[in-house]
Formats: sequence, C-alpha cells, structure tokens
Amino acid sequence: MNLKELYQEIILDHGKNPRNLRRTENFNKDAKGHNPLCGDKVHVYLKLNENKKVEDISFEGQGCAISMASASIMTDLVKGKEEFEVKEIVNDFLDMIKKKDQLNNNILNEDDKTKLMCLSGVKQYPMRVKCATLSWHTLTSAINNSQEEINTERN
Amino acid sequence: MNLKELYQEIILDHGKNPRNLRRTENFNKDAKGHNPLCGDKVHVYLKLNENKKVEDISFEGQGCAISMASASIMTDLVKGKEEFEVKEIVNDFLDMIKKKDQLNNNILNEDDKTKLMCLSGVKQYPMRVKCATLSWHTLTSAINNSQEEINTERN
Amino acid sequence: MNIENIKKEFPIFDDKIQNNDLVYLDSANSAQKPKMVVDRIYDFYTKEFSNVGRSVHYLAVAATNLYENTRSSVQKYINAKDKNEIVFTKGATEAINLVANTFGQKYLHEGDEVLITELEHHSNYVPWHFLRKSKKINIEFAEVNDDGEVTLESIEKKITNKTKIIGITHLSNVTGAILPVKEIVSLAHSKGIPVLVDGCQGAPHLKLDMQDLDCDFYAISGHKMYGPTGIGILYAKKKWLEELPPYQGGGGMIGEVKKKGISYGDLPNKYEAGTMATAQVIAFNESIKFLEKIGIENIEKHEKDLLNYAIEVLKKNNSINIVGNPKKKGGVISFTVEGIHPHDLATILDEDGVAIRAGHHCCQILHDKLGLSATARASFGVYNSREDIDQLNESLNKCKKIFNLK
Amino acid sequence: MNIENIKKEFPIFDDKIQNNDLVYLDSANSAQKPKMVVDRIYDFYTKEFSNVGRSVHYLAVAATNLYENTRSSVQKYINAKDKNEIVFTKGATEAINLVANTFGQKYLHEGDEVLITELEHHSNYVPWHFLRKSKKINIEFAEVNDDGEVTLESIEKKITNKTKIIGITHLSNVTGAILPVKEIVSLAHSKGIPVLVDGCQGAPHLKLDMQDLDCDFYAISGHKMYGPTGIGILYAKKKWLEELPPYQGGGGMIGEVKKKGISYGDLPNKYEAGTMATAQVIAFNESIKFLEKIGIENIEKHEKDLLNYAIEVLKKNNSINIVGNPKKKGGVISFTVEGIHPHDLATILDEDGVAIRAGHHCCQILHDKLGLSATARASFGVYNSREDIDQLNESLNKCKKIFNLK
Ligand SMILES: Cc1ncc(COP(=O)(O)O)c(C=O)c1O
Ligand SMILES: Cc1ncc(COP(=O)(O)O)c(C=O)c1O
Repeated sequence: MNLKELYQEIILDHGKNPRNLRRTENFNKDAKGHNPLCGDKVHVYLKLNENKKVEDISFEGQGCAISMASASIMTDLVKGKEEFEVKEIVNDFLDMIKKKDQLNNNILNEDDKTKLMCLSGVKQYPMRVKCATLSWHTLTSAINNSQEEINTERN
Repeated sequence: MNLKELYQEIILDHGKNPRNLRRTENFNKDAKGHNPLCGDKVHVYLKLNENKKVEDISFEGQGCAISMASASIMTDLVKGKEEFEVKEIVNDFLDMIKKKDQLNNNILNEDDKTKLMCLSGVKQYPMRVKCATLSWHTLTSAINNSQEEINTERN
Repeated sequence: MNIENIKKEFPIFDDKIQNNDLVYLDSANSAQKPKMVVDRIYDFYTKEFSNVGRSVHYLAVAATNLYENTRSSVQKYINAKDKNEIVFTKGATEAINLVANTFGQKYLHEGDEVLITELEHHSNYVPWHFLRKSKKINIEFAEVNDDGEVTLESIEKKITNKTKIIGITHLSNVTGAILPVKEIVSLAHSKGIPVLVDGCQGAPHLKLDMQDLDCDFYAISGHKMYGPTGIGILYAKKKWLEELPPYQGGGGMIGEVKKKGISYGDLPNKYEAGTMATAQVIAFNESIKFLEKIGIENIEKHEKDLLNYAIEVLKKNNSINIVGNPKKKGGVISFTVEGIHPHDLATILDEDGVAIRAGHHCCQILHDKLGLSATARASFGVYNSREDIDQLNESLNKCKKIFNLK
Repeated sequence: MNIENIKKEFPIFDDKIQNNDLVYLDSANSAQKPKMVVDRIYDFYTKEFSNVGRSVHYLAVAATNLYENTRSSVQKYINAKDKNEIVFTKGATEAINLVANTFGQKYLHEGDEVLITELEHHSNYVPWHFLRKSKKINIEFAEVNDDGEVTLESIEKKITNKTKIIGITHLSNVTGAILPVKEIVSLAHSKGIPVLVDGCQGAPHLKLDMQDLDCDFYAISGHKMYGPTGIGILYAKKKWLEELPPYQGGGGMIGEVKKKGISYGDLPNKYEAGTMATAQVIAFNESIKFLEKIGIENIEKHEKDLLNYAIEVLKKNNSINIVGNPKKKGGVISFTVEGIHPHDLATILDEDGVAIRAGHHCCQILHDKLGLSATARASFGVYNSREDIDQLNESLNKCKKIFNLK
C-alpha cells in the first residue's frame, strides 16, 4: 500500500504540528516559494551567524501535509548546520527524491536520515513531488540570496 | 457522365468567347462581384433607358468557364428586357439553380430557356454553383443600385 | 433513453483504471467522451479527411458541408437567431479573449470600466486585465455573498456610467451557483451595456436559449460538453460580429488582399482565420446529437438528483464543509475536510479510482475571498450515479482514517 | 521502411472515393493521416482521457506526462535548444498571430517597418497588417523574381534602418521555392533584426534544425505534418518568450492572480492559456514518430524524385505552364493550362479521383504579381507515387479533350 508509505505517522505528525512554523526575528536571509497550479505557498526565513552557521530557521505558509511536513522536517534538520552543509543536505535530498534510493551525505546522523527518508514515499506520486520539494528549493534560493521567487512550475 | 452535362458545347463556347465582355459606354448602373475563396471577379454594367428597358448590358471579369459562360448567356438574354422582367428572370434562374427542375418565367422564349438550362449541370457540383450565380447576384445588385459588393461567401 | 445506461456509451468506463472502477468526478474540468464522438473523429480521419473551404475536390466539398452542419446544429441547440452568429474557436478561453480583444480595441478607453464578478474563472479575468494594462481601463468585481452567489443586486451596485461591458459566469465552477443571467442582461441592456456570459459550465448542464437569455456573447468549451479537445464556440449577436474588428488574421478570413490594404471576409469567415480544428468541429456535431438524444431536461434532472444526494451524504459526514450554499446550484460541489488539505484528499481518493480536483480551480479571487488556498471539488456528468457519491463518501472516510481523524 | 509501402499506413486509401482510387495531390493544403496517429487519438479518448495540468488524479497525471512528451519529441525533432521553446498553438496561423501581436505590442512603433515577401501566405501578412492599422507601421515586400524565388539579395535590398522584424516563408506553397533561410537569418542578425519563419510547408518536407537555422521564430501546422487538425507549434527562442508579453489570458498561464494585478506563469505555461488541444498534442507525438520512422532524408529524396518526374511529364504536355522555376524547390507544382481555368481543371480532375487545389492558395499578392487570378496546384506527400503523376497527366489530357483543346 503506497499510501501508507506516503502518509507515515511522522509525516502526519509534522504535517499537523509543523515545527518552526513562525517567523525568525532578525532573519538575515529569506525567500518565497509558490506552486501556481495548486496555490501552495511558503516563505523561508534564515538567520546565519557570522560563521555562516544556521542560528535559526523558520517558515510560514500553507499547503498539504506533504509540503508542511517537508518544510517542518527540513527546518528541524538544518538548524545548527553550517551553510555549506545545508547546501549538501539540500542537494542530497533533491537527488534522493528525484532518482536515488538513499541519502548519501555524511552530515546527518542515521536518525535524521531515517526521518528524511520518510518523505521518499512521494516518489510514487509524481504530481506530489513538487509539494515535497518546494520548501527545499526555497531554502536554496534564500541561501543564494536570489531575488527570484521560487516557482515549482519552472523546470 | 455528369461532366458532359456541366461542360456542354454551349457553355464551352460562351466560356471561350464570352458575349458582351466589354464595358458599356455611358452605363448608368453597375456593380462588382467577387468570390474571395477562388478569386473570381465580375463587374456588370447596365444602361437602362428612360423606360427602364435594358438598352445595353456588359461585363468585365475573369473566371472559370462556368462563370464566364453564365455571365455571357445572362447578358445576352436580358438585353432588351424591361427592368421588372430582368428581376423575374434572375429570380427564376437562381431558383432553378438552387432547387427547381425548370424555369417558370413567361418572359424568355423556349430557345432562350434551353440555353439557360444548359447551366443547370452545376447543380451536381455544389462548389461550382457560386461560379454560375456570381454574375446574376451582381446584376441584381446593379439594378438595386446597392453599393455593397457582392460576395459569394455571404449566405 | 435510460439514464442508467448512459455510462455504457463511454468507453473509458469499460476498463479498470489502476485496478479500480473509475469514479470520475472531474467533469467540470473536462468531460469524458461518448463512443459516437470518438468514432466520428476516427471515421473522418480514416475515410473522409480533407481541409475545408479551400479546395473544390470531392473530399473538400464533403468536409466543408460537414463542418457547416455542425454550425447549424449548434445554432439550433443554443437557439441562436442566425447560423453566422456561431464562431468556432479553440476553446472558451479563446472565445473570451476574442471578445475582450476586439471589443477592447474598438470600444474601451482610458477610465472605462469592465464589470466582472468575484466568481470568475481566470479565463474571464486575465483577458480584461490585458486591457487594464494596454488601455488603462478599470476592472470592477461584483461581490459574491456568503452563499457563494452573485445576485442581480450585487451586479447593480457596481454598475456606473463608466461600465462598458459586463462579464459573468453562467454557472460557477466552484460554488455551482447559477447566476440570474437573463435578469442581469435585461438590467445591463436597460443601461446600454452588453453582457458576455462565460458559459463553460452552463453549456453542458443547462438548457441554452440565446434568444431568451438575450446576452451579447456566450463562450463555450467543447471538451466540457462531451466533445473533443481543441474546439470551442463563441456565440455573438450578429451586430457585434459585424461591428467588431477581426481577431486573428490569416487564410480564409479575407476578402481582397492587396499590398496597400486588406478587406475582410463576411461572417462567419471573418473570425475563422487559418485552418480550423476541422475534425473536432465535425465530431462536435455528435456531442450535440448525444446531448439531444438524452435531452437536456433529463440531464438537468439527473444532475440535480445527484447533487441533492451528494449534499445530503456529505452533510452527514462530520468535518466536511461545503463551500457555498446557492439557492440555484449546478452539479458542482467544492468542499474542505477539517485537518486534511485538499491535495492530500485528492491523492488518497485517487487510490480508490475516485477522480476529483483539488486546488483553486482557476478562481484565485474567490479563494482569497473565502480565505482558502485550495478546495476539493467533485463535479458531475451524465454518467455519474448515486453509487459514485457513495464511493466518494467512503473514500473520504478512508482519508480521515489515514489522518487519524474521526 | 520501404517508401512503397507507406501508402498502406494511410487508411484513407483503403476505400474508393466515389468509385475512384484516390489520387491525393493536395497535401500542401492538408496531409492525410497515418493510422498510428488516428489510433492514438482513439485510444486516448477511450482509455486515458483527462484534462492536463490541473488535477492530481491518475488520469490527469498520465495525460500531463503524455502532453509534455510531445513537447520533448518536437524539441528533439526540430533540434531546439530547450523544451520550453516549444509552444503549442491551434495552428501556424495562430503561431504567427501570437508573434505579430506580442512583438508588435512591445517593439513596434509608428514608422517602423516589417519586411515580408511577395511569396507570403495571407497568414504571414494579415497579422502584420493589423499592426499597420493599430500602430501605423509599414509593411515592405521583398520581391519575387521570374523564377518564383525570393533571394537573399531581394531581402537585402528592402532592409532599412527602420526594419524591425522579417517574416519569410521557408517553402512557398505556390512556387515551391525553398528560401535561403539560414543566410537571410544571418544577414538579418548582423543588423540586429529578428526573423520569423513560416514553416508550414517547410516542416513536413525538410530537415529542421532550429539551432542551425538560428531563426527567432518558426511556425508549424500539425495537420500538414500528418498530424491532427487543431494543433500547431510555435518555436521561439527562449529570450523572446521571456521578454514578450503573453498572448491570450486564462487558466494555466498565470502565476498569482489578485484583484489589483496578475503575474504570469513561467515557460511554457505563459503562452498556453486555457484548456489546450490535449488529444491533438498527444497524438501529434505519433506524427513525429511516423516521420522519424521513415526518415526525413528519405522523404526529401522521395518527394524530389516525384517532383522531377512531374516536371518532366508536365513539361512534355503541351499547353501546360508551370509557375516559377526555382533552383531549390519542394514538392509543390502550380500550373495553368492554356484555355482552361484552374477551377474547371479541378472539377474535371476530381471526377477521376484526382484531388488538386485551384485558386490563389491564400497568396493573392503573388498571384497579382503573376497576373493570374488563379492557378492549379498539385502537391505531394509521402504516400504519392509516380503513378499518381501519370494519372494527373492523363486526367489533364481529359480536360483538354472536354475543352476541345489539343
Ligand atoms: C506557407 C503557408 N503558410 C501558412 C499557412 C497557414 O496554415 P494554417 O492554415 O494551418 O494555419 C499555410 C497553409 O495553408 C501555408 O501553406
Ligand atoms: C467557468 C469556466 N470558465 C472558463 C473555463 C476555461 O475553459 P477552457 O479551459 O476550456 O478554455 C472553465 C474551465 O476550466 C470554466 O470552468
């Protein structure tokens, strides 16, 4: 049953009670993301300290369980990481969602990886991949300080 | 063989050597006709005398054998007729081409009717009916002094 | 014709989709196709194909006649006064663009107002927005009330002496509200304002009578009327088609073409530039025949029954909120389930073969007003039955179970 | 694949048309359809139908993928750099209108010049004429020479510092002349002028390589490429699609929609408003596969052979005049017969099952220049053979007999 894989307890939990769903005070990086076909929206806020470490990260937005859970788990996992590590985690996650079977980075511990792998259920649902990746693309955009709003219809 | 009916000798003759293919001097009525899909064009000139009799009629134009023959025969037949008679002949001809089996007017003699009936072969060729009727519609327009250019695509 | 047997005419229901019987509740998006329509396309391409209008050979003549036959059928079906008031387009969206563009060119000037409603589909807003940018006109929105309706009064309130045209949907693709079109047209005409009706949802489900409605323009999409994709219809009163400039330029729509200038063809050619969707137009005649065979009154009755049943069933189900409560409503139900996002509903329902739509349904203005970023929508066609509603309800309960809701 | 067997793939040739074998010589007007294309339409409607893009249920996801697959196939087939440079339209005429309208809006001003040629189809003239009226631009015509060609030099002669865009046909639908597009583009670009190519006749018959041609816009009609009616393609360099405003407004082409303003979607959505010709786009993938299966080189060779044979045969026939004599020529022969009007020819040929076209072929400017009100035209497709040419010749002799000509 694929649905069971898609809507695992941890997804439902994060979807219902998203962590870090707020706006970081004194954020120094942010970006907006948008999926025009379904109306999902996310705004990611980052506070990097002088050593380029993520002191705080948060998000605002509304969307389906998958997109909320994905943003929630993402913010949980990258908090405390350094910028270059965040980039690596993002790339690894996006690769995994698109093609690979597992996560390859050496930054996250096994527990965290297991948590993240809970999102891999969307692979069976191509239309929902965008839900899982929107916040991640938006995080990248925030880090790169690009002014461009992320739009999941952009390929 | 329907083609034999369509291209009777008389049609070919009038098509090749159209009568009245010129421009009446001192015409007092005229009209242009046009079939935009095929490019056929005709310009009919009329000279009615004070008794509303057709003193002269002529046409200029280019087109297929059917349209040239039709204009040629038409001009031949209406010359010398009175305006109200011309209208009756035109209506009778258009009715015949569209639906009736024969001509019903009492103005033309049997010989002339036979001549005109030579055009009835187009009934089997719906796309060619326009070729046969263009000059007749244009004649009506000239008589009515309507400024509107006749266009066979108008239904 | 027995409405129970109608499903058999739609080959899509013959096979399982992903091991499920298909419960298709997305007809407001696009309707499935009866066999007679698909067969007509097949036969036309394999036995009769030719371009229309331009050649004099047998196939071309026959195709041209078939093409024009559809025009006559449409005229009859919507009770238009004149055959040439029917213009074929590629869809309703193009039909509305055609009107906005040509009407805008000729009649709209800086400061003029176009009045639409908060219920409008993007297709009946964006084309006017283009004019807002190019011509500096303003767009006013008649308000939707708490029941999801737009009333005659709410239109009246927004009419000013700058209102130059009114654009309204016949039947909302979100709340299902059926607008009092005839009354709105009559009011508008009393002030000399023409009315465009977006008939996308009206045409497949309601009896159409252009002379009775008296609207100036009516836009239809073939694919929502059990017809092929790629064909739409613009009904427009003859005087408008005569007065307005052409929309697209190309072969077939011209009179005379000279280097210095061009004259345009007569109706209906003037608005049908280039090779049209020949096969689609010809096959659309079968859609009309299909609708006539069942009878629009029977369709209305059937869909009304389904709608009432669905409302009854869904209202009993806790935590389901139906969007809007219009007094006159067509077979469209948009809803939300507390605690489950519409996208998650759609995905889970899909696993049971239940096809619904989730999102803003191209009505962002309305969703903003409702304070919802998305809704789920079940919409009906002639082939739906009460069993489909039962399955929808059952699958919604499954969603709740997966989400640990009661 | 054996070119001799290709006719068998086209069901239209299976049956007699009016007791005759069909000799179809009207492919420049519209091509017949191979079975694989028609089957694809049938299967899509009966087994897989859904609207694309908007719903998340299984059928919608599958249809969306199929739809996008065609975009990828087209990209590959015409060697475009980017998938999103392929915009689906309802036909080439719409594609050209799209470019003229959006380019005109943004870049054309009073006194600017648009340079087209005397060979152009009305579809590549009328859209520019609209701008002549609305924006007071001028239209210049590069001259056709006695051989029915437009040369690089004749283009060069008409370029001024006011020339803002050049529109040229790839292959004339009257004289068959193949224009030196690559050289014209290179010349134009050296002066900073973009080039639109009307590829209606080029696309079905010539190898296409957008990156090599380097043109800015290329317009294609699906129905002339053995595809369904109601679908066309606009190829446009990405930078243009990004810079130009949208053409039609509606569902699917938007980003965010608010009462105060609207942002548009990204490519390719920005130019695909409303429900598209889904089934036609999906089936068009089969047309591409069909062409790829035969190989465009084989098609070019086959049609060249037919052309040479036809010219040889018709030249031997007294009183036939072939219009134009271009050095590079595609499979189109327009001709006149002394003493018989083209319409009469077409009617008589039709009695033998020989389908040709007679008229101005939507090229009145060229016909004015030639001093002819109409010509007859035989045009070839992959399914034609030398026997078809023989039959044409024989039937032309019959015309002469009926008209008492030698
Ligand atoms: C050279 C040329 N350009 C444009 C067109 C118009 O194409 P369509 O009618 O398919 O839009 C045609 C076909 O009629 C053509 O031959
Ligand atoms: C009310 C309404 N208007 C307009 C449209 C647009 O129709 P189409 O996409 O067929 O052009 C739709 C369908 O999506 C609709 O429901």
